[in-house]
Amino acid sequence: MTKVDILGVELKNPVIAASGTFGFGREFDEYFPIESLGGISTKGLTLNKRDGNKGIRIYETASGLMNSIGLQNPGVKGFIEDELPFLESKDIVILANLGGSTIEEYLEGIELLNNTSIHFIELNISCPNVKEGGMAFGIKCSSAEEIVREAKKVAKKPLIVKLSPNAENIQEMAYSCVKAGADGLSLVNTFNALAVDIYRRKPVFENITAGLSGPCIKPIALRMVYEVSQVVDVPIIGIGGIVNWKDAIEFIMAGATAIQVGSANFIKPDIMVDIINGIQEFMREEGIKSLDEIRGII
Amino acid sequence: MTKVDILGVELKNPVIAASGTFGFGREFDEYFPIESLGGISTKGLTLNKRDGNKGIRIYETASGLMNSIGLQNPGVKGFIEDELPFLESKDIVILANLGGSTIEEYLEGIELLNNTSIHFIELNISCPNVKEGGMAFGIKCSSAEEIVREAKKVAKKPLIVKLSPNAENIQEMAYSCVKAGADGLSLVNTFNALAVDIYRRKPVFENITAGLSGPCIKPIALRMVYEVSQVVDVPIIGIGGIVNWKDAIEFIMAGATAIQVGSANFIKPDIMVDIINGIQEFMREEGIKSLDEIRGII
Amino acid sequence: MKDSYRKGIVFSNTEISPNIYELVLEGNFQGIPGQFYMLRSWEGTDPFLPRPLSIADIDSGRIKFLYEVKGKGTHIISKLKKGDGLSLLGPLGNGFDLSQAGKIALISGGIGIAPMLYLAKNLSGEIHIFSGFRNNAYFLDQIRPYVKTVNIATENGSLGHKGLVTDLFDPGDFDLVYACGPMPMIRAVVNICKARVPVFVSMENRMACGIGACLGCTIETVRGIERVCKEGPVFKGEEVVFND
Amino acid sequence: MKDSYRKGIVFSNTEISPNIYELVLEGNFQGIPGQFYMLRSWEGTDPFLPRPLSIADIDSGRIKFLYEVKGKGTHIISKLKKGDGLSLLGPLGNGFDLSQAGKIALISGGIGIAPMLYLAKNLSGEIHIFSGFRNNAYFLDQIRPYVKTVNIATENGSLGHKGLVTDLFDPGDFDLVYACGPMPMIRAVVNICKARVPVFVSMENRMACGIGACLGCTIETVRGIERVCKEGPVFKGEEVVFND
Ligand SMILES: Cc1cc2nc3c(=O)[nH]c(=O)nc-3n(C[C@H](O)[C@H](O)[C@H](O)COP(=O)(O)OP(=O)(O)OC[C@H]3O[C@@H](n4cnc5c(N)ncnc54)[C@H](O)[C@@H]3O)c2cc1C
Ligand SMILES: Cc1cc2nc3c(=O)[nH]c(=O)nc-3n(C[C@H](O)[C@H](O)[C@H](O)COP(=O)(O)OP(=O)(O)OC[C@H]3O[C@@H](n4cnc5c(N)ncnc54)[C@H](O)[C@@H]3O)c2cc1C
Ligand SMILES: Cc1cc2nc3c(=O)[nH]c(=O)nc-3n(C[C@H](O)[C@H](O)[C@H](O)COP(=O)(O)O)c2cc1C
Ligand SMILES: Cc1cc2nc3c(=O)[nH]c(=O)nc-3n(C[C@H](O)[C@H](O)[C@H](O)COP(=O)(O)O)c2cc1C
Ligand code: FES
Ligand code: FES
Repeated sequence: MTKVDILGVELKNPVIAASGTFGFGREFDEYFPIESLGGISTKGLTLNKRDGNKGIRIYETASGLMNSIGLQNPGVKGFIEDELPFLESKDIVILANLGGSTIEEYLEGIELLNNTSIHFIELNISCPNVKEGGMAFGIKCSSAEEIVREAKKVAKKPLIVKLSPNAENIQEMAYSCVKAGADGLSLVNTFNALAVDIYRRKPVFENITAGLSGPCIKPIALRMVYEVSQVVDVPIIGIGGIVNWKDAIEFIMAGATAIQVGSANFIKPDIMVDIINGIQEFMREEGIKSLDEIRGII
Repeated sequence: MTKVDILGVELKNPVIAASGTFGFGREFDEYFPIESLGGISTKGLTLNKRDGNKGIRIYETASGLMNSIGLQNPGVKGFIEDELPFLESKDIVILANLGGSTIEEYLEGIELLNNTSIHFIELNISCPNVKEGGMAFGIKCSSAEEIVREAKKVAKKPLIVKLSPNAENIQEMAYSCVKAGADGLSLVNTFNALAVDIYRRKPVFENITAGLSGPCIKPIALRMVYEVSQVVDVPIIGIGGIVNWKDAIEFIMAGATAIQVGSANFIKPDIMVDIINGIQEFMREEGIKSLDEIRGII
Repeated sequence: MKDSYRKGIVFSNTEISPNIYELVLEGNFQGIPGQFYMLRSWEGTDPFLPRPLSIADIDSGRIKFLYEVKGKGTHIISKLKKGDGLSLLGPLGNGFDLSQAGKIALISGGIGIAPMLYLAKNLSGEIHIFSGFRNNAYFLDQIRPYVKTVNIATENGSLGHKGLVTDLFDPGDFDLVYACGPMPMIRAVVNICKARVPVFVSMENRMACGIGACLGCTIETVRGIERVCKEGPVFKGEEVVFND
Repeated sequence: MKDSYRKGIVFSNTEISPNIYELVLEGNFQGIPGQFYMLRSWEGTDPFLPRPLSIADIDSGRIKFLYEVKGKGTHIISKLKKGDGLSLLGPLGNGFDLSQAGKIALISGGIGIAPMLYLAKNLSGEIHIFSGFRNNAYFLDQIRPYVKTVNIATENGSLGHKGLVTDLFDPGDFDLVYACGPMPMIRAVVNICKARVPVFVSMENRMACGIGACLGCTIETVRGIERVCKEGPVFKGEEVVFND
């Protein structure tokens, strides 16, 4: 009943673990069988291993969270060797979230991932926590278009482009990415944000700004998903502040095919199970046979 | 000690009531002497009286609030006749917040306000809740520039332009407005946002989207104030999610000369008094003689 | 100067019917029937806004509220225990006109019964109450001493008349009607009474400030746009413009 | 499968020293000294994240935490009353190595004393505790039965040695050292013990998930970046890389 199809890949349900909030699934598999999820987006990968940022990495805000992890990850090869086998041992749809600082780095990463069992590449052009690139690609349409066009040329996996809410114009950005070859879109990544340590008289984070996520951003993220759904026809994965099944249904009614849950995983490791159950219950009560009936209905 | 100077006007302290959250001060003056404030920004005025929007006007979100009041107001003339005398009877700095749908409407409003005792015109080019204009001016630099340039030509009061966080690029927007003649800037207005009524399968608001405010937006608003302070030299009034004195100090350290408190007035009518006292206490503890010492210090 | 939020201490907080709670606070609180308070009993900013509740009764040193658990705010309030503190702003709004006499009907739907005890206690005249509920009736035992008749309707017929409370009363029998309840009921009552008997209705709307500043709680009246929290919550029935 | 958040019921929540509380919960909780739980006792999403607290003691059907009120989260927890419920995830992290024996020093700074009772109870060997406080000492009465000597330092000299706890102990006297407290103290202890006696330290960092997924709580170690919540919170002193 909750099944959804994204570009020919069937997900058991529309609930996907968001990149960077779920590791590679191992830790959570101790709390619930991660096979019950619709899918998992891996921690953001880069071609080479990264240690991530120094200083404070996590800071709480009103109904939200700022993070400056800085793409700490084992690198694409490390992922393929050490983490992918675990995920392959599970019946679960895998989105490999891929970041980078240069186009070449992205393309090399894609080539490596092409030959694996992952289902989608989620192209992260929106990470605000890496100085040398990442989000820069996600602000202006022209640079996004370029990287997506190149990525599409080499990708043998369906290409989902993850948009930044910091994009100058989210509709134009979505349109540009699709024009350049994106098979699907996911949005939003974190909002660029600031916190000040008033006693040290300095920004809390070494990079000055960091990425804001959590329920605080939901109303804005939902608006963006709705706006994007008005201008593109590719599948959209809605992300941003989802903490319960009602939030998930809002995103689907605003036009999302599936949704990702990020920060909420930190307040309850099995919260996505609750969300899946809630969606099911809602569908039963409302007599909805397939989520297609309510997608984009508003 | 807490005194600040904005364009030659002295404010007792940097705490100003934000437009639309404080009426014209009457209701709050029953709870505390509004003369203790640094200033008050009036409910958004338009040339002619407006009844505002129909349907639901207020909707709560996680650590925030969406509103679609739609600039209900007595019109500039109504304000001058019925509300201004009350404010004039108080020793308080007045910002007349002015919205509009067409340039002509703005200009006529300014002409009427020129001959009054108000201290500043706060040009609202950022109200997301009026279909026929308002925010449209605040998204693209070119249209903002045009209206500010025209406004500056007729204004005999210092002109503070209130920026929208929905602007495509907040730094370019700020720069454009100052280039066009803005004497000061205030930011941010509300974020365009969406909420869905999943049982009615419709947006909660008749206008589909509405404006998000409150602590949820603070980290983003603070980042924008900081970014703007990097590119302009005019005084900046920081707005967005301030609920306590620490928030206020963060904005000042990020570069704001003064701050406005909006939605927080709804959780405690005299919350601005607490904020003023907190700022004073902090200055005493830290040995700060004037806020100039810490403005933009980060 | 009016008081800003001040503290009340929970004396009791009892579930008197499924999902319906009676909250009694200690403290010296004022107010007339139909007025309301804004309540807040949580730290942090989620929920963000305080919650409006009508005065259900005031006695020396005690105030009572009657509330239904609907969402986050009332859920949190329902967890309060004796001795816990919470913050209150009020009394707010205009309240019912208590100067009227004669034969008076009080009409309530569901939790709209909340202000009726305090109202009945403070009216002179002959009072009859007509209360509709989904299935369980509540609070009527406390009201009974102050009224001549108690008339109940339930949607499922489990108690009293099966059907709507508006089926039960004939406006011709009364000099005055006071009503509080869900909007469809209010509208029906106003329609039935139209041109036959004066009716006062307590209106509801989402509120942010509760003191007249945000313009969030407005309704349309024959005089124009008015604020439920300031010009209301009690309006003359014929003054309210019901849009659908 | 491990348990996700489960419920604990407050048995007592007592301020044992200014701003220092002892929270006892009923329920069957597991864990070894040095491990911690994530706690959440509020509705809504502000505060957003649960708060990590070390196990202060576990007894049949009871778990104890000792905490200092720092900000929003601990403030809310401090208001809990007997009978209130809260949610807990744990036990988390690695805990102290209990297999060691000999002459052992436990060193704590401020609220870093929290895990020391449970640790002292579960160690064999001859145990001496060295505890530094700003001005008021606490929790030591409970620890006294399990240790040979109690050594106190306070910053203002109001109790015991006036100065730092590190002034008090000579690493040459011990076979093993366990330390928990603020970062400057941890660093000082590690420096003093370097190459003389093995030291285990309990590290602290801001946490989001508590289970190793978010990479928010990492520190630098000689092996590379490691997670305080997963590879820690207890690390060998010589393995931690102290920056600046
Ligand atoms: C002047 C006034 C007096 C009131 N007196 C009482 C009373 O005595 N007893 C009582 O039980 N209730 C009373 N109410 C209603 C009460 O304020 C709401 O039920 C409560 O605020 C809901 O809060 P919540 O957090 O539990 O629900 P939320 O999570 O905020 O919402 C739950 C549901 O209620 C709806 N809702 C929320 N607020 C309102 C509102 N103000 N009006 C209509 N629908 C709303 C939402 O759409 C949602 O469907 C009164 C309201 C007003 C304006
Ligand atoms: C593994 C572990 C075990 C702990 N055990 C205990 C314990 O047994 N007893 C105890 O009292 N405390 C313990 N702490 C610290 C405790 O978790 C924090 O004091 C608490 O989370 C602060 O929450 P708050 O909401 O009260 O403060 P906040 O409002 O979140 O912050 C108040 C102040 O504390 C700082 N702060 C917040 N969180 C941390 C953190 N994790 N590390 C360092 N500084 C922080 C903030 O910068 C701020 O200045 C432990 C921490 C960890 C990581
Ligand atoms: C701690 C943390 C780490 C994150 N790391 C990544 C990442 O590596 N790649 C990425 O595309 N998004 C990353 N994100 C963004 C999330 O995937 C998600 O887009 C964002 O948090 C908004 O969703 P939420 O509000 O549900 O958390 C991270 C978010 C958090 C909180
Ligand atoms: C109910 C409401 C009405 C508002 N009306 C106006 C308005 O008329 N003109 C304007 O410039 N801003 C208006 N605002 C925006 C506020 O002035 C402020 O910019 C915004 O709410 C962010 O600040 P806050 O987070 O402190 O509320 C309104 C905000 C709210 C919540
Ligand atoms: S609630 Fe703000 S005007 Fe009524
Ligand atoms: S708190 Fe998330 S990895 Fe340690």
